[in-house]
Amino acid sequence: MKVQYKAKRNLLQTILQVEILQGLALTLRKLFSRPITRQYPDEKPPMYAGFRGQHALVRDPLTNASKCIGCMRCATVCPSRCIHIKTHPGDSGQRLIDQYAIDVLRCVFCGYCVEVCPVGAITMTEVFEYASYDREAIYFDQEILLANWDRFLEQTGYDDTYVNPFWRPRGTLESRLAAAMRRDVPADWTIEGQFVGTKVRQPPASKPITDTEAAHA
Amino acid sequence: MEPIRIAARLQEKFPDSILGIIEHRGQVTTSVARTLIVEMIQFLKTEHQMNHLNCLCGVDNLHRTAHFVERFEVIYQLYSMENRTLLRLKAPVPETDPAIDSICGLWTGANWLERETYDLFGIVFNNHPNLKRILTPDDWQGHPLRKDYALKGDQEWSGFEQLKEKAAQLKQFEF
Amino acid sequence: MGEITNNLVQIEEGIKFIPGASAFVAPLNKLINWGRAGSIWPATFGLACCAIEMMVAGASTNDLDRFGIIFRASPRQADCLILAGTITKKMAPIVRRIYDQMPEPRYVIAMGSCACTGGLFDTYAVVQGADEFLPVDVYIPGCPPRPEALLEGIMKLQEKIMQEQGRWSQFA
Amino acid sequence: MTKTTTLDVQVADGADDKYRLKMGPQHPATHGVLRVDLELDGETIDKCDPQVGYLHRGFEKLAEHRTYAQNIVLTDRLDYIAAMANNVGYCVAVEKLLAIDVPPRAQFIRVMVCEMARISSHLLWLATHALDIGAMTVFLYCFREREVLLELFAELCGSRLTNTYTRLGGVRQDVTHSIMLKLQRFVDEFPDHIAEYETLIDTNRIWLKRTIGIGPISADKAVDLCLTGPSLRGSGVDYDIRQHVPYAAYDQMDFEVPVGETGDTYARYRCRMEEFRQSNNILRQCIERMPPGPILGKDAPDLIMPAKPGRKIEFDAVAGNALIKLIDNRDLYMEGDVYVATEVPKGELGFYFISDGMGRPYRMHIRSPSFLHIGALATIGQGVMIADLIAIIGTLDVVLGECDR
Amino acid sequence: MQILILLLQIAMVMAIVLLHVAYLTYFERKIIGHMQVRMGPMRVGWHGLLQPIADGIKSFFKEDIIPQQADKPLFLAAPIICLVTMLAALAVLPFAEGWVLADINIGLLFIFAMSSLASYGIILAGWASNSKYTFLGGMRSMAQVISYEIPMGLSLVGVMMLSGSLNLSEIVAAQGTSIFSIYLFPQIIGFFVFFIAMLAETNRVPFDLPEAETELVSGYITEYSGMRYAMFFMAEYIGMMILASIGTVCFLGGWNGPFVIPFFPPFWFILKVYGFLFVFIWIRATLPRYRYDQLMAIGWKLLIPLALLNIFLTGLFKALVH
Repeated sequence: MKVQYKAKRNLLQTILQVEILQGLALTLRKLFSRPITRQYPDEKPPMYAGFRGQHALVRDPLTNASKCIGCMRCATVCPSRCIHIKTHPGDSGQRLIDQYAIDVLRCVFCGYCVEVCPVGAITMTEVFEYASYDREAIYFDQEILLANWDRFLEQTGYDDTYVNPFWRPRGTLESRLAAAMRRDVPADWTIEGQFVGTKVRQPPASKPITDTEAAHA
Repeated sequence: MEPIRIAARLQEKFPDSILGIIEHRGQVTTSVARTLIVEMIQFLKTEHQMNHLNCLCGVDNLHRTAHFVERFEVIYQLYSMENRTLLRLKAPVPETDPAIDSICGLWTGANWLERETYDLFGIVFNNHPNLKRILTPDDWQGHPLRKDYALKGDQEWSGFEQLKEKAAQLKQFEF
Repeated sequence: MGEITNNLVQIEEGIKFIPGASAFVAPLNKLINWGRAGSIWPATFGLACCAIEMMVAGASTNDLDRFGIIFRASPRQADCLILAGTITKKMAPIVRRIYDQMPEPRYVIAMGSCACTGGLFDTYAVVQGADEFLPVDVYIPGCPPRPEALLEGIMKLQEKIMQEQGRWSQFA
Repeated sequence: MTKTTTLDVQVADGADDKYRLKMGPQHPATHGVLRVDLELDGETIDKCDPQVGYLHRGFEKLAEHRTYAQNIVLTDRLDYIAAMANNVGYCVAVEKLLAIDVPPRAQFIRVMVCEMARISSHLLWLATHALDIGAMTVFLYCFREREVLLELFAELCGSRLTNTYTRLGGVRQDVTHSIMLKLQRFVDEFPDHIAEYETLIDTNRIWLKRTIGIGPISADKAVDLCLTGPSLRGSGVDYDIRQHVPYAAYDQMDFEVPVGETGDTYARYRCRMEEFRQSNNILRQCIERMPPGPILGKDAPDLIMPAKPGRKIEFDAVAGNALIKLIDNRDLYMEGDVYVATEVPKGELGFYFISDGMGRPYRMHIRSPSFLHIGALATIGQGVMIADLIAIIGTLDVVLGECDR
Repeated sequence: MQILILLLQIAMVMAIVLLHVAYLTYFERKIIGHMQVRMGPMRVGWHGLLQPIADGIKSFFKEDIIPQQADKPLFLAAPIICLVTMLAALAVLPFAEGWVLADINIGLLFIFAMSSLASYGIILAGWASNSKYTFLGGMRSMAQVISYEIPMGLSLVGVMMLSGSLNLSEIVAAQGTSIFSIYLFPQIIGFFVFFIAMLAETNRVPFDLPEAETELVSGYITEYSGMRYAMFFMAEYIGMMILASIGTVCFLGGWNGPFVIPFFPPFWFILKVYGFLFVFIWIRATLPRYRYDQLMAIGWKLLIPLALLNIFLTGLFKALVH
């Protein structure tokens, strides 16, 4: 396919500067249109479930401590090698965590650690505002990571039933997966459901999909 | 024409220079001796319309256990836009004399690819118009993509050492 | 704008403005800090991925101009160096040179993992953290940080500027 | 083809009357950290010598020390403007090397995100190209639309720019209904926005004067310089990997490849503007024909890959009272080498892999379009003026992350 | 006593003009921002109203760098030359009937002389900084000013012929008694030439080559920092206002308006100047930039012939009427 050029302007158009006036008209029209600016500190950007922001260790509501079982999968998969875990064996064969630290300034926020965690112990929250004046403050150890989780629940209003859409450890038994991840592909994803047409069609009224639900699907 | 047939034609034309033809995953690799590389590519380019040079890169075989002849290899990836065929040439280059003829005369674009290979592997391209380092600084030590070069580098680049010294000196003037 | 007391408009804590007259009543220190915090001009200087998010921060959706931030091409007119991206060893002397060309007071924001620590690229060619050769004021984590995270970093920098004492460049 | 000796010129510091200007690496118009050493005669460029490497991060070396799955993260940072396209290109190559099947729904999603990445990359190109020529409003209008796409990426995979979206054998996350609806709205509105940009620049006499006849590259010359992508097609060579060697689901898509004639800056500009419309069409087809099914193949490898064949990765841990054993011992690595190229927005992105049977690539070479495009600058940039050089850099559409690797 | 009053007047004019400069930058950012569907300054003061003051304070207390290689006296003098000549040109502008500091007979020529002198400041800045970008910027500026001074002068010859005077107040007065009461319609070609030359003289888009950001970093001001940079900035904006004023005086009828505003005679004058400034900003938000040689070609090959044609037609008109 050869690209088409628009017709050359004729003499009258040249003298009257038609195309320049068209451009000027466009900018003038925009002058009176609504700015799309989001006034950041007052208006927060829309966040979606599964945004890869600040790290947190999920606080187990039963034990009030981390869910981490020290399997080292996150530390193994991390491409930038920023997760440092030290464990020692406990009485009944389990591993007890001595140190769980994330060097966040080295992290590349790929979310692999969230994805491979077999028990959903680590998550990446929707918090992204944690700039700091020094490097040490953004080196998260276990305490800070748990505190991040509390802060995240407080800020976003989730409760303990929060499920990160990227918790999907492979190789784990199906029965160990969180309930939200065991669902099949929803019925909306048939071919007919795909066809949205030339105009925007609203989601089917019978089964409205909320954002978080859709993201978990 | 099938790439394997093109490789066969190449073998007819240059019987002594072909070291082997391998097909893997539908892609044909022809190992060739480095002596006649320019003529061979010229032949492919003119006779078989292999007019697009996809890629030119080096390989260091130091840690490989099988399938290699010499320490280094230069890979030429040719493609014919008319016939939609892909052919790979592989020219082994010995460690003692890491040199091969430049194909800058065939593709002007090969110039930078060869400079890059020289920079990262230390393979010299004969008759290259301007063979000097391209990605690393001019006074860099070593060739980073060689297998015996550590990931973190063997030694600090002198320019960066100087910079750190300078930064330490200037620190006293800060508020 | 703050409350109006005795015909003075309080702009920030300690800075008062007489409406209708171009005069300020303020401790000079506060006033200068207020001016500096209100017009941070970063140098147009992008290194890698984060530079794209920096451009987004300057574009319509987030609009750095709201904070009085406009990018200056020449480091001589810039107040702030946003290190947006990976600093390689080949680039490091140039980054330092740009920093040296900037007039005091000058600030450095390290944006993103690569500028802060080298991030993913723990290799022969990458500087492991801009603070090896530059004094960094604010670290912004993220790879790359959201544009809003950059804005938050800049607001952190503004807070820092507001607390400064006697950094008066040519009089110091 | 004659041998060109002028491509790289030793600029000697002699006592002649040449005016030497080192443009960059910190320069508003060099799109990052490109440096161009110029030798000027007035404002006309006598010799143009681009210098790269200021963003050389050691990708290829690093890739040899990470597993195939971990290297997906690296590809985001190659061409960070269209990270999705790089992810797809990388995964297509590795899947060919390791013989992994991809389910059809994942193929369609890949095409979809590729085209979204293409639009967002071209938008950034148009923005910076227009800014280089001085039209600053186009810059902000382009970013307005780009923002929509980036937010869609954020909803899809949790990150705006460095997506890490594809997986070996599929993609990470299924598209949701809300994403589809938003994309549909974008696809419906986008032609109006293209018309908006064209109102501002397409027929503007200043724009025409600055682009028509500037930096012309003939078809032969373009092939000789190893240009690819829209920069090549602007010269009239019909070479698009999406049609030559279809990957993902491109063979099921109905689209045309815009090809220019004159090979000047304006032709390249028109080609990309036309690609906006074609990509928009492909997106529309994706929305309408997206098949159901799984998004990750049955034999897709885990993210944690064993470093050696036959070696088991065992993680055992006790959670509560149950013992979890996590084992991945499938043997999928074999020796051999492949070269697979994909059409990213900038041109032909090729990955050349040599596998020696380990979980890590023995050698990964990245054939990046920008590297060759900048290399071509030395030839194209001769005899033009400084302002033209900037227009040419803009229209070759280079990104330094990909060039220097 | 008279001198004191005059000094007071001068101080007043300068204060008003400098305030205008400050807020012109603000409105430029605001208007361009809204044209680009964003907001412009919002957070320094209410809707960013204190933004120019913050910028000013910051620039004033910024370190003043003089490059080691620079020619120090010239480097220091250049911004002062620019600013002083621009301020001097203010003296002859009639804001309203009798509202003029120095009502001299050759007002128009004086303004031309001053704006040409200002370009010396730019050239010196480019040369004295001893940097390659500033040098190129200075050269571009020199060529541009020479090329555009001529069509601009020629375009105003028509106005002089019609009004028969070089005194700006008299030009306005003569316009008031002419057929359309403004010279825009009889001098439409002259106005076109003047307008383009005006954009070029003030280094505005699409002729902002001397400081083309994407080509020459910041052009001739690349090496200036802090207050000296602000001086150039002020000079540029005062230049814009002066040329807008000349346009108003020579083509749009100065302070004359459809009806008389009591107590504030310069109302119409100021309104028209604001209109001009808005168009400046509007064009900046819309158009790309010309190339250096194309700019020269327009100046010499298009504008000068057009201006000469205008003079010829005006002369013909005059000869026919009398």
